[in-house]
Amino acid sequence: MTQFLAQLPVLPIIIPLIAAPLTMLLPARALKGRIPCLFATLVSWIAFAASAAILHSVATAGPISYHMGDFAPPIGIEYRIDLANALVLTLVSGVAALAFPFSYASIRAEIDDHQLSMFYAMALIAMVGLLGVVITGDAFNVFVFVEISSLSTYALVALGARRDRRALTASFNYLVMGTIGATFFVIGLGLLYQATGTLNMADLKIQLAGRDNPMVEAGFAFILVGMGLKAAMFPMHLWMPNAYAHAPSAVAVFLAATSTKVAVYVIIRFTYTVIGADFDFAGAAFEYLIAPLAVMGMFFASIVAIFQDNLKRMLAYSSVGQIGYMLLGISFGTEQGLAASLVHLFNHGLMKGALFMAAAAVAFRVGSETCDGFRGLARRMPWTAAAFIIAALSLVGVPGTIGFISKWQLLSAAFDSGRAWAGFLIVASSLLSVIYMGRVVELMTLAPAPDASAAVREAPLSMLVPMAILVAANIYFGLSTELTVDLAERAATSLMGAAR
Amino acid sequence: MSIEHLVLRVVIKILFAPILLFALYVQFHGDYGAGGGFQAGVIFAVAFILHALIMGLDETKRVLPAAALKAMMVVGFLFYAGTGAATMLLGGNLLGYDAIAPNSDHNEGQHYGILLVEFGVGMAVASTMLMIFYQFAGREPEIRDEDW
Amino acid sequence: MTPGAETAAFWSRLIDLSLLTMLVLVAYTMLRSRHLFAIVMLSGIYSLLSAALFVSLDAVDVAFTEAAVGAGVSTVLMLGAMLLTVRREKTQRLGRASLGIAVVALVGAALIYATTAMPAFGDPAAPANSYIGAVYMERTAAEIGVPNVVTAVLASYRGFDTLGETMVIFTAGLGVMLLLGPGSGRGGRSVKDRPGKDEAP
Amino acid sequence: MDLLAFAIERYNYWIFITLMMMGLFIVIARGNLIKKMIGLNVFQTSVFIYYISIGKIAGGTAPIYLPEDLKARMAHGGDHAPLPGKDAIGAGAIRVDESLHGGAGFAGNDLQSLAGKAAPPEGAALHSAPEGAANDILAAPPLTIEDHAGAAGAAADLAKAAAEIVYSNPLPHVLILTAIVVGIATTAVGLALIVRIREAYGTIEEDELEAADDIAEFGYVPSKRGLPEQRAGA
Repeated sequence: MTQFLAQLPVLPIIIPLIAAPLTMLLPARALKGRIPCLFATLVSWIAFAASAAILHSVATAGPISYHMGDFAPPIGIEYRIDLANALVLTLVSGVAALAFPFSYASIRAEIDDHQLSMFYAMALIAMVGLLGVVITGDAFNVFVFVEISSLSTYALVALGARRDRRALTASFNYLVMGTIGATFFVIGLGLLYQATGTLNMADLKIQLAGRDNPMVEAGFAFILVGMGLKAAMFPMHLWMPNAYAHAPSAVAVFLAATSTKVAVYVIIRFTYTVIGADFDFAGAAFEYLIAPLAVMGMFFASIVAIFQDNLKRMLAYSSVGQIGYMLLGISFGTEQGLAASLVHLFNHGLMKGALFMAAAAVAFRVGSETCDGFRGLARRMPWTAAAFIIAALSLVGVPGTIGFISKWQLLSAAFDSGRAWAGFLIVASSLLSVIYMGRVVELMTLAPAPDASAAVREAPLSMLVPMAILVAANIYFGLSTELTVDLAERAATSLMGAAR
Repeated sequence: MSIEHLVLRVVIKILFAPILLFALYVQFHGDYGAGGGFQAGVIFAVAFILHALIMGLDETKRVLPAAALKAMMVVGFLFYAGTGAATMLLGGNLLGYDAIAPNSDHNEGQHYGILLVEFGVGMAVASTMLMIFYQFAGREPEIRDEDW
Repeated sequence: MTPGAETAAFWSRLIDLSLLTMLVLVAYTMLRSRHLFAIVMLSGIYSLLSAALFVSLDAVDVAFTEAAVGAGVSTVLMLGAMLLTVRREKTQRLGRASLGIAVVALVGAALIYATTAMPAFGDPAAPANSYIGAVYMERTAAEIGVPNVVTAVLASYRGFDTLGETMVIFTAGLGVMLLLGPGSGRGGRSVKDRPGKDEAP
Repeated sequence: MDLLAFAIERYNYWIFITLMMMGLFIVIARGNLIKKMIGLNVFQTSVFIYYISIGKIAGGTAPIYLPEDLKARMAHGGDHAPLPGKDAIGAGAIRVDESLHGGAGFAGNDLQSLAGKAAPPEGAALHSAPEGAANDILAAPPLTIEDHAGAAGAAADLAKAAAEIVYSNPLPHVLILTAIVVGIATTAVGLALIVRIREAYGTIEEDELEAADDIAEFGYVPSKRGLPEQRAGA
């Protein structure tokens, strides 16, 4: 048992990593394709249990270091888990644990039966890639797992081609932008490696101390741009709306809730654990470059979202805006701002997951992804409509939901750091989200249902239950902030402490 | 059958075995010189790709069916990951090969570990590369004349 | 440095320089040409040239891999894809070139700025060469016991990266199977968001 | 001629930057999807050249031990205690004390002395001492191979053997082997996508693809984004 616990940090990675290839060999068409789905669900639950155990262990007893191959860092690869990792780890595996059972109904409708086991193998790989990025303490290992998650994501997005060929071009654009981003990241790592001779993040920090030179500055810039591309940071977001809109619905649920958040996490990790606060250029980059771009993203993307007809694309544009909130919070350069960003990162994953799940359920039953499909939904699919409305309220930031918590955190961080302007901008752009969300909610509740309404049934239980759990999380964490806010504050303190 | 094809067929028949032998050499000589599992896997795949280019894909698929390749991809990867898991079960950390032979003076654990892992890489790479080639070659072209 | 070593160093720099020059020429030709077959062949040559450069830079394992992958597998795949698609590139709309020039100028400037602080080429005291890399060189004999240090680092010290790398190649195989294999269907369905003028609703 | 020396030391950095930029330009400015993939390849390959350049040591040889050198090193390495930085088997998860500076908890800093050479002037300038707790670790008497190798004479032999042969840095090579694999994996998936795009749209030119998607979305091609033929006709 002690042996088992000692190996805990690596379990959420190695178990899905071994399970994913095995999934490929499972029979795809027996039992209506249930076997690969059930297997993948089970694996994701194990990964979630391990992640939750790690979070508990880190929260109660402090950060963990795990040495791959029994070589101590910086010689070997290290898993270094503190609260920030553990929180994102739990988010990713938690969303996956809900997305896998959720996917069963819609994926069977959207892809060919022959492909089911390959699909679930690929989805597990995507999950493992994201988890691996979050958990590692080695800079180059980040790149390897970023590529695992990216490659699997390209293929998963392209599977939407059975419904709409635009999934192919969306996937290809994503591939080109993603590869450029990853290569920028590698260039940045190369510059940092050349300046220090090491790849371990904590060791990079030690080696870089007091060594401000053009190599380090350029290296940080390349890492920021590379991960900014992956995070769909404002001017580099063009790949994302189409990729999410045309991907199979269940894939969009998982990606929207996790993928960009992980990239934001990597930005936080490199900013604080690797570069640290003792470099003026890092602070200046956030103050004069990232913050303005974040604000522009908040407004531009929200305005574009208002005019979208495709619901998934509207939600994707909304995500671009929400990424802006997170980056804005980081750019404050205060513990409070960082904590607010981490809280919003976690909360936004939960609300976007719920919204995309509702959209997927509507696409599954009504067969439409445009706003028209939502007409009169409150009468046709009441549970789904209720889930969507609660998640939408959360996105807008109504008290009692997680959206309120994270916006409140961001606002107080803005005012406390003397950036009243940022506070007003956050409120103003929230009003924009009222417009685009309100439009859909109005269609759902007030508009009459189209004639064919008799044929539409409520979504199946396999969809409703995961959706309900996510919505419940939206409310639970909105009322009880112990887990998210307290942990995020402690995570921010330790990140900032390590940076100083 | 035209005479050029005959020449090519004879050449590939003569070359096929030496290429595979070379792949094996690269596979197991990686500790000593340049090369290793990845390079060996690629060479192994190239031998079969040449075979397919000259003898036709169907012929190659008779020798090495796609279903077998699929299994090889999985087994190759699991060789690697399984070695890592085995070291965990033997009391080491993930991929801590010393746990394979804990009392060895001459790093036997490391030797076995590297051998197993490189074999896994070779198998996974060879089968994956070949599988990718099968998929491209098996797709029927629908090319229009004006595109030439 | 002895005179002999100095001459050797001079020749090695000369070989590097000529290989790099050829690489630039090949890349420029690829940029200009519209004949896809020629470009694919040139990209094979590009890989071979960089493999030669890697040998000159003492990276024999990398050279071997680059030659096998870049000039071999990659070229075969490119040709395969070309056979399934088109042979010539068409002219594209204007304006994209200016975006390209702007991005490239910005990125290039950032990199050139970074080079001002870089240690000299081949400097054994550079941080990169005197820290972890040197540690691997120092310890492999005792700790791993294989002559090829690259193999030792690849499979043991950083074995987990290589596990990830194997997963990457596996993912690519699986991805291609999903895209082109059984059940993938041909192309994809074209769906209209709104009925267009040019076709029936 | 300091400037000339400066330039000569960096020429290959500048050349591969040129290569990198050419690759990136092809990706951004060219509309044919296959050409984009080739541009990506050129871009990535140039980054490989950069990494390998980092690891080059003047007068060095490939990082494969020469037989006699290996014999000399193995003779002293057979029965030693674990080297610093080598864990006992199965150390498992280890708690990190955060009161120590960031990553100062591990033995990393012992390693600088292990690299087997006194810091030369340029190196010293770059390795300006870190502040705070890390500094104390650097100041502590470093662990060296001698502590573990047993006999002092053996260590001298080892140092001598190491001094005679200069090997290049193996770490960038390993990183680039991984990156090459990632590159071919991306190429394979990208090309598979291109094949599917061609089947679905009948073209792999970005302009025509965008036009087709615009028609699907808006029912017409926005005038600003017209195809070359259409612009020529207008």
